[in-house]
Amino acid sequence: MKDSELKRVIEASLMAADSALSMDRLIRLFEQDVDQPTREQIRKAIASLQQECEGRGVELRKVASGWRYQTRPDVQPWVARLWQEKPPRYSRALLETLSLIVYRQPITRGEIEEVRGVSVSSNIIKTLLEREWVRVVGHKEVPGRPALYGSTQQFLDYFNMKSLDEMPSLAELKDLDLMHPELELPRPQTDKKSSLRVVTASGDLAEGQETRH
Amino acid sequence: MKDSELKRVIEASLMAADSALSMDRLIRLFEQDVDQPTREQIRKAIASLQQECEGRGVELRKVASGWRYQTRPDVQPWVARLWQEKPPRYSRALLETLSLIVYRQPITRGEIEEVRGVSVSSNIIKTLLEREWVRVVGHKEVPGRPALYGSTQQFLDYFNMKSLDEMPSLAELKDLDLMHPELELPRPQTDKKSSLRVVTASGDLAEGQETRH
Amino acid sequence: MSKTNSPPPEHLQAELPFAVVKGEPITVPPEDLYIPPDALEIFLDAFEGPLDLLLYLIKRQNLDIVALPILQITQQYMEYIGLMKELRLELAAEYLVMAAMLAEIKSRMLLPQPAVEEDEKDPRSELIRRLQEYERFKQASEQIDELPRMHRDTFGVSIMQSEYPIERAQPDVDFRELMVAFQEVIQRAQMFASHHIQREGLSVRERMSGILGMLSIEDFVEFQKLFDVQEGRGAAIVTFLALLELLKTRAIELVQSKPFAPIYVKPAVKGPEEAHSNEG
Repeated sequence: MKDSELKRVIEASLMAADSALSMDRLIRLFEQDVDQPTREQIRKAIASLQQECEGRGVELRKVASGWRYQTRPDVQPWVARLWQEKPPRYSRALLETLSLIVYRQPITRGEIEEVRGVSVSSNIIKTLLEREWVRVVGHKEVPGRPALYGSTQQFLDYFNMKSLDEMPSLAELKDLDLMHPELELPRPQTDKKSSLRVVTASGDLAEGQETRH
Repeated sequence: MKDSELKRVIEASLMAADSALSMDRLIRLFEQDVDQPTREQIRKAIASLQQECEGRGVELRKVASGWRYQTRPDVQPWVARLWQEKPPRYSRALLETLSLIVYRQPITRGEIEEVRGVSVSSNIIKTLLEREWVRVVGHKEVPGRPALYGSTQQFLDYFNMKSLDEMPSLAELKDLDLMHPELELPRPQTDKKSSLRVVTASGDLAEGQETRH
Repeated sequence: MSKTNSPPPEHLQAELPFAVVKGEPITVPPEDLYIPPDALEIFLDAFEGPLDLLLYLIKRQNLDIVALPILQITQQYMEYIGLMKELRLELAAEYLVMAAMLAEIKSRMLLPQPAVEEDEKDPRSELIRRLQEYERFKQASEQIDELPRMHRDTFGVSIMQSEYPIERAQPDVDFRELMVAFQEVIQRAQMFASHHIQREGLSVRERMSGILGMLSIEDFVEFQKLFDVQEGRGAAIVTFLALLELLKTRAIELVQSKPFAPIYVKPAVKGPEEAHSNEG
């Protein structure tokens, strides 16, 4: 197959597919052919197609499970009007649970609850499993053998990432030991004074902010 | 909105939509904008997008309900493979019928039914004829002149044989299980019957096999 | 844009609870601490738990977590959960645990500390650690919410296929499957002795099919044409046996116009019912 032909087939396939196509899946499109393209040829065709998207309303992106065409974010306001219903919004509880699973995987429900300080509703876990953003990756060998959750390729696909490396980095945890001097216990006697001081200080600050607003 | 912007929005919308978009639908995408494009402008943008499809694997076509992108017919053989579901499996009845036609050819449907003890559905014969693994090689000169079936070259080709001589003899078949216990294939319907038989004959063996699986 | 139900931003920071500000004593509880019972549902939805509430209280005062002013925070916290308790006790359980923890820290801090125990941990440190940890993931969840997301910020392209006859895939058959099927049908029938099959030879049957196939095209084939010298003696015998077998089953006829004239093979004379038995 000529390179130009290959490009046409790959463009059409990626555009017609409902999901991202992996290299294996693309290779398989040609397995019945006499002269099968190599992975290198396919990769080159994709690179060329990506270039051709420059300046257009769609782009050819690589995500975790493969390549896919998608609309560019800047045309979103118009394209979104094609659909009546608004995209689903996710509750903070769900997003916090998700972020713990993503950053701390593998993690049990109990461990999530420990960090969040509240119980995690079964509905949240169910929703995340149904959306296939998380999955049970094993069981922790402690009494009760609770399920360990991890993130999935679909999660990465949905949030437009190739791998977990692309996740925004987690805020640094301040080292408490280093700040120990600041932590020094206020003596019972000085406590009142110090809180008063704080009150005074923050009172000023607050007012300052108030006017700034 | 500049013409180049308009083109980008229309391209992205047509590509993301689940169906063809009419002019009215396209116009409505912009109804919240300050400077709404005219129908003429939209028509021009579409014409320009159509031109850009030249030589590519997709085309922008006008159909009854509006415009839509679609794959070009000449790349369709590859694109269609994306949806090629795993072919269904043939029934045990079909395989038995095929094996009788191969080993006892030329054979009539009545003779197959006699051996199998059940009637052979017309569908099975039809499927085998369509697959071109068997063909009608003549008619038996008995009342009704039933068709005589035989195997074809395509059958030999499929199983990589030069001639039917390469088919194992029944004696070899008898040893099949003994020689290659690992070859044992799932036997959907008949399994129950045969395993029942085995259980009666030698319960121990059957149980041993059960646990091995 | 995507934050849902976030607590109100820190725009009400002027009021301070029960304290002396610049010499002026404040005796009225700040208004934003009072939550009308009707609003409690919203309140409960707004906070993701005791840690979230604490973080809010700290932020509202523009205080550093690390310098957690335990007395103030405890006081404010208690007022919140006091309200909560009245209406939705089961939901407030986690908040109550936190209240107990705050009370414990407070009481420990009020106790006189022997100066020697320098190493003793600040009773607040565990709480601070938890608050910081929670805050990290709270931030992370906000970041996740900001990530460009399918169906919201970007849409997958999925165009139609052109009309084109789709070739249906044919089932694959494993040769062994076929063998097993045959073996079983034979076993079931119990009427085929193994030697019978062996002696008959498949090649004879194959040739029978072949001859019939030829006759279905040509209808009239010269006897000699059925034998190919190149195939050797074995094949000739097979062909001959096949012909005899076909004659026996009256599938074919041999015709010869006179002695030593060429022999022709033709399909057996079609019966009168031919017209409606055309099965293939």
